[in-house]
Amino acid sequence: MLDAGRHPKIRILAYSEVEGLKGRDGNFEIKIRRKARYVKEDVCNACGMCVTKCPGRALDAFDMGLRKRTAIYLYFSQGIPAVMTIDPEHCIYFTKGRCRTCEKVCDKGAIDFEMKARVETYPVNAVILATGLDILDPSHLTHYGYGKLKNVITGLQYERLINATGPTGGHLERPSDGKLAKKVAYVQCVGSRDLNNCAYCSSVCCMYSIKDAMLAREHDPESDSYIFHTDLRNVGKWFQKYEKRAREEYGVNFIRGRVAQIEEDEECNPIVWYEDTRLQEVKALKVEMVVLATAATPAKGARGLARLLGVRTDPYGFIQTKPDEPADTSRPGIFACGFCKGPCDIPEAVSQASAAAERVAAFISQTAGV
Amino acid sequence: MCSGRVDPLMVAEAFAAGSDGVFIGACKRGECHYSTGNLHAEARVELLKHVLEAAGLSPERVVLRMMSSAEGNKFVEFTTEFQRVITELGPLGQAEGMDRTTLAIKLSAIREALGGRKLRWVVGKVVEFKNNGNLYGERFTDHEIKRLLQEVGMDEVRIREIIERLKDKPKSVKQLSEEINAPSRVILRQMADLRRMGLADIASVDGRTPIWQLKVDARYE
Amino acid sequence: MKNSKRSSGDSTAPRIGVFVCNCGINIAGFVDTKEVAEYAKTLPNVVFVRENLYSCSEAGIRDIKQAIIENKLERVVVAACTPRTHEPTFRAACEEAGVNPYYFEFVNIREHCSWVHKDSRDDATEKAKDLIRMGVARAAYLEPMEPIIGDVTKKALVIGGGVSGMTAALELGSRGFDVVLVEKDKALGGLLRALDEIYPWGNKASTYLKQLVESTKTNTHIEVLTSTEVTDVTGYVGNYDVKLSTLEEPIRVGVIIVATGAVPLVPEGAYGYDARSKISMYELEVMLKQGKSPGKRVVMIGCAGVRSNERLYCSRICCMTAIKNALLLRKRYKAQVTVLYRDLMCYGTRNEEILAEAKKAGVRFINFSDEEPPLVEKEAVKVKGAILGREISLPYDKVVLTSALSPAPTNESLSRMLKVPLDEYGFFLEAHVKLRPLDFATDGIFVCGTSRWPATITECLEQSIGAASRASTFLATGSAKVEPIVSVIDPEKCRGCGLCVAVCPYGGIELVETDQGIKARTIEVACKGCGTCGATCYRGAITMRHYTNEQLVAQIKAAFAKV
Amino acid sequence: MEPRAAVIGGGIGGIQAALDLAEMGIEVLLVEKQPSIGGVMAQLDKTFPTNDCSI
Repeated sequence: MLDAGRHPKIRILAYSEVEGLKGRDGNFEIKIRRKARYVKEDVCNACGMCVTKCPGRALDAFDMGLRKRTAIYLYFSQGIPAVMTIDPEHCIYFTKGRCRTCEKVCDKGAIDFEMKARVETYPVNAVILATGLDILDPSHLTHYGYGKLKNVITGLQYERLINATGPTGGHLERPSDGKLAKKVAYVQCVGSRDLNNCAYCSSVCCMYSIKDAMLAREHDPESDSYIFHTDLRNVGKWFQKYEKRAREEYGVNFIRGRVAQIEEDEECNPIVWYEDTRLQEVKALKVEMVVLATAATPAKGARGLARLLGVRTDPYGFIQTKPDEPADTSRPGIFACGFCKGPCDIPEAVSQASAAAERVAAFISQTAGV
Repeated sequence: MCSGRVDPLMVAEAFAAGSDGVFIGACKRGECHYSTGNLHAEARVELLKHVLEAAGLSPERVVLRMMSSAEGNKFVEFTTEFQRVITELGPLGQAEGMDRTTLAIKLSAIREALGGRKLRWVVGKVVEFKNNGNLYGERFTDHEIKRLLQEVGMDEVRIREIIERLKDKPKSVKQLSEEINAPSRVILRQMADLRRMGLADIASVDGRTPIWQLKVDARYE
Repeated sequence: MKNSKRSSGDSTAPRIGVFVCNCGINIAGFVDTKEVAEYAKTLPNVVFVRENLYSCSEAGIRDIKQAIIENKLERVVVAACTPRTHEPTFRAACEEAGVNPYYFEFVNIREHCSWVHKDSRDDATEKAKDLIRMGVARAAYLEPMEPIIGDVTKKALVIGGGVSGMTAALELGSRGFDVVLVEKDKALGGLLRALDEIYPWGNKASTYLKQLVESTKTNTHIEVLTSTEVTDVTGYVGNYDVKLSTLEEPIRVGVIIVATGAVPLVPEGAYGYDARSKISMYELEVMLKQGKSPGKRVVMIGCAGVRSNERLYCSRICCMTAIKNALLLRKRYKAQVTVLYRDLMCYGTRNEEILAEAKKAGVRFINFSDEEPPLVEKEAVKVKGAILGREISLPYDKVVLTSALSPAPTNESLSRMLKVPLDEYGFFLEAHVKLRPLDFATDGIFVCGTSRWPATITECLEQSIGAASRASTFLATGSAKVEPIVSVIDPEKCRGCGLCVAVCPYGGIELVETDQGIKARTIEVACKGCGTCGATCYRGAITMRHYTNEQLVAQIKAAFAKV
Repeated sequence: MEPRAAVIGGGIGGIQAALDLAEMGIEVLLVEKQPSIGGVMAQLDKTFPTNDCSI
């Protein structure tokens, strides 16, 4: 990430969205909407003075809504560019017409309330789509109780909880009462491999749930982890070894069976009802927190973007590529890599990214002079 | 800088400069940003521990802890623990019941030993021995490596200390054995080694006790 | 360790400037920066000290540059945050003010002081002083350096003529780079030559292969050498000299791509494998290609010889191969197919769809647990259905053992020649399993396809096109630029013992014949500056640039020398 | 004009693609809709199968 921020050939246009693409044969013009940050990117150095004084509050999207942030905020501490952004929907000045505290405390004069979004166009020879993923909001899968039972969270929320820079400083404090969760269930295939939601396999949940369970044990060796799964699809390099380590060194419990229903007791402890398919019995397990391995989907807006760029998507909304030309989309000059073209893990995404870059270079060398 | 860059001599230098303990942080096994540097560091710390012990200093004064850059909590835990151990031990030398002159001699012996050819060869080869085996393809277990480092470490420190102590004047085996606090048969064996290497000879005989001296141009690599 | 160079009072003593950053309140809120700055003035060689509100801001940088010029500073110490983010900025500032960028020393008083000692301003302040004293001590011994640039021969070697190797070669060839493609067999094609239909493309492997071989052979930039093996490799990124079994003279290439593939495991000893009525999936594939039917009743058993203690990996593609062939047997021969599995590895979108298709077509799937594997008897396979909870007997004409891809036996010798590692199973081990899947730690050598790990053909294509990209980053510019933080070996002191060569993880040191005998020499473009060699040499012959003994010892001594 | 490509999405995939292109001498516009690049990977604590940090 840092390398990209530093490279003289890379220009980062953050807080920006693509609005259109014209042209063909390697002569494109891309239209990019630069949203207004209300903070001058070249002046702000993210000292954080404004944050200490800002009265506005909003749920922090980076921390998956697990804590509140101020209306002027740093998206995340190591982000690039490392500059503040004002969220106009929660800024007191934008909503109520008075405040501008940040402007007063910023001794560098980085705040600019007059800033307007602007649309810029750039000539480009090729485009790579790498819009990544979002996770399915599991609220409508009511049997899991997400949104209703406080101690049922998603995998990505868990990542923030257990992260030292996250809202709890890396402690597994459960949302209902802040108590450290010692007994945690990890439920697989929430919305994935489910004909009514995402019929496909999200490919990464088995492994990240194992990782999550191991991290919980690392934080607290007294804790218990239960992974409810069907097929454990640990197909990548060293994944089987990892699973074995989880079983043998970390004592993670693996239970083969789909979870039917999650309820809670009066202390907000989730009770997981499941069918143990090995024993053909319906059972219940009381835990202190449940982590749902929710399906990963194409990023919000990816389908719209694909339409805008004129590239085909598959029925799930992933960018379509041919099996024998895996980096090429349906439109010449536009390439794709990573999760936007189908579920994949990090090394696959990285390999695909290099492949897309290669195809761009080949495309440019072939269309040069056209 | 990789933990593989940490020369055992630098650790010795730190002790000489007044440090009571040295903590080395390294990448986890298999995650070294420079491939295998951390394994070399690990072997060197193992050796350092034996060398400290051979000199009568607590081996707990040097540790290597492995962690990833994401494990700030571990770093805190490790360093706090180390600080506690060192505080409990007390100042270098003093805690081990040594006066300043003895400590200085011991530290010089350690420095010479760590910079010498033998220990550097052995510790340089340890990682290879562990992974690929020696010239004959025999792999060494952790236990065997530990024994090896212990033996050569102990030997080298003694030899270096004998040399240090013979520098000011010739001495008998008995004298050396008392000063170094090691059995006289061990010292005798090492004197024989020193003579074989052409580093020392008998200066005179006091009654029936030979008095040993260093050869003028002797240089032990 | 010698430790004498320039000290204060000396007429040649360097003029050091110290800048203490407040970082707004980030540092100044927890460290008494004024006191720290005052203290810095008392340190040896320090001729100038300034506090900055934000050193990294444009104003801060301007201020530093001006101070360097006005005070004729020769060394610059900035006490601020982490070098990871701002070291390049400050180095650039030094350079613009006429000071070599390696005369810059960064001291981190944010992470190391204000952040970790939030609760004690005094301690944080004292530690900041200690760290600055150490930084200043080291700065006096810093040396100027220039970046090292090596030439790259604009030619690639691709080892392995299977689908991955051909694709990588074609990709590079199509961009105008010369490629030598070597294949140890008589013909190109690798494993694909034995396959019937390619999953999930639905077309014949032979058709696809024919096209691919044709394009490879007709590409004017690609030289194909079949029945050829690599016998020796020397050199480093940009200039590898490679001996091939069919050429007299070694060839010189700039980069190397390893695409040697994998081999199908013969499931010897698993489930009564006999290559007749109990065959491997690979053997079924060959039968299907020849148009032979395995019979009406086929039982496939998953994970034969893998995912066991002996071979603790999942070969990724076998479940899907089984499902593809099960469907094919249903369609082509109306066979009754039962797939016995532990876990069905139908990851992603298409795989899950094909699994559904197979179920719809009447392929039977029965889960078994690894504690109770199926029993292959003379007439039937007996299995306890783990989900059904009862034992089933499945009469068969053929039992097909779904077995893994295993590493090619030639990997070991190749890994030695290229000085790149294998993992514990014998697959090639990339530089970083997640972030650098196609690179080796050694610059200029790349890996793709099943020599790295089992993969589908599409995945192999992604990797080989990707590896071509990685390789072309060197070929496109024709040069390899490296930081000058490399080791330097003094031939006077070196005795050519070779210990440094043995410990270097990058093949970055070579032994050369000189007038004074055999000596070690650093290959600068291959050196990554880890310093392991320097800490190993018993002759003190190796200097690790920018982290020299003098610099580090000065820093260590300063740590314990309170002024 | 120097060859130029746009990479849409500043997660791990976009960043790697941008770096490869830049190393080949192709100018890159890296477009990210969030206030800074990093993507989902930046949100992860550690990543399998080596459990090292993700940034």
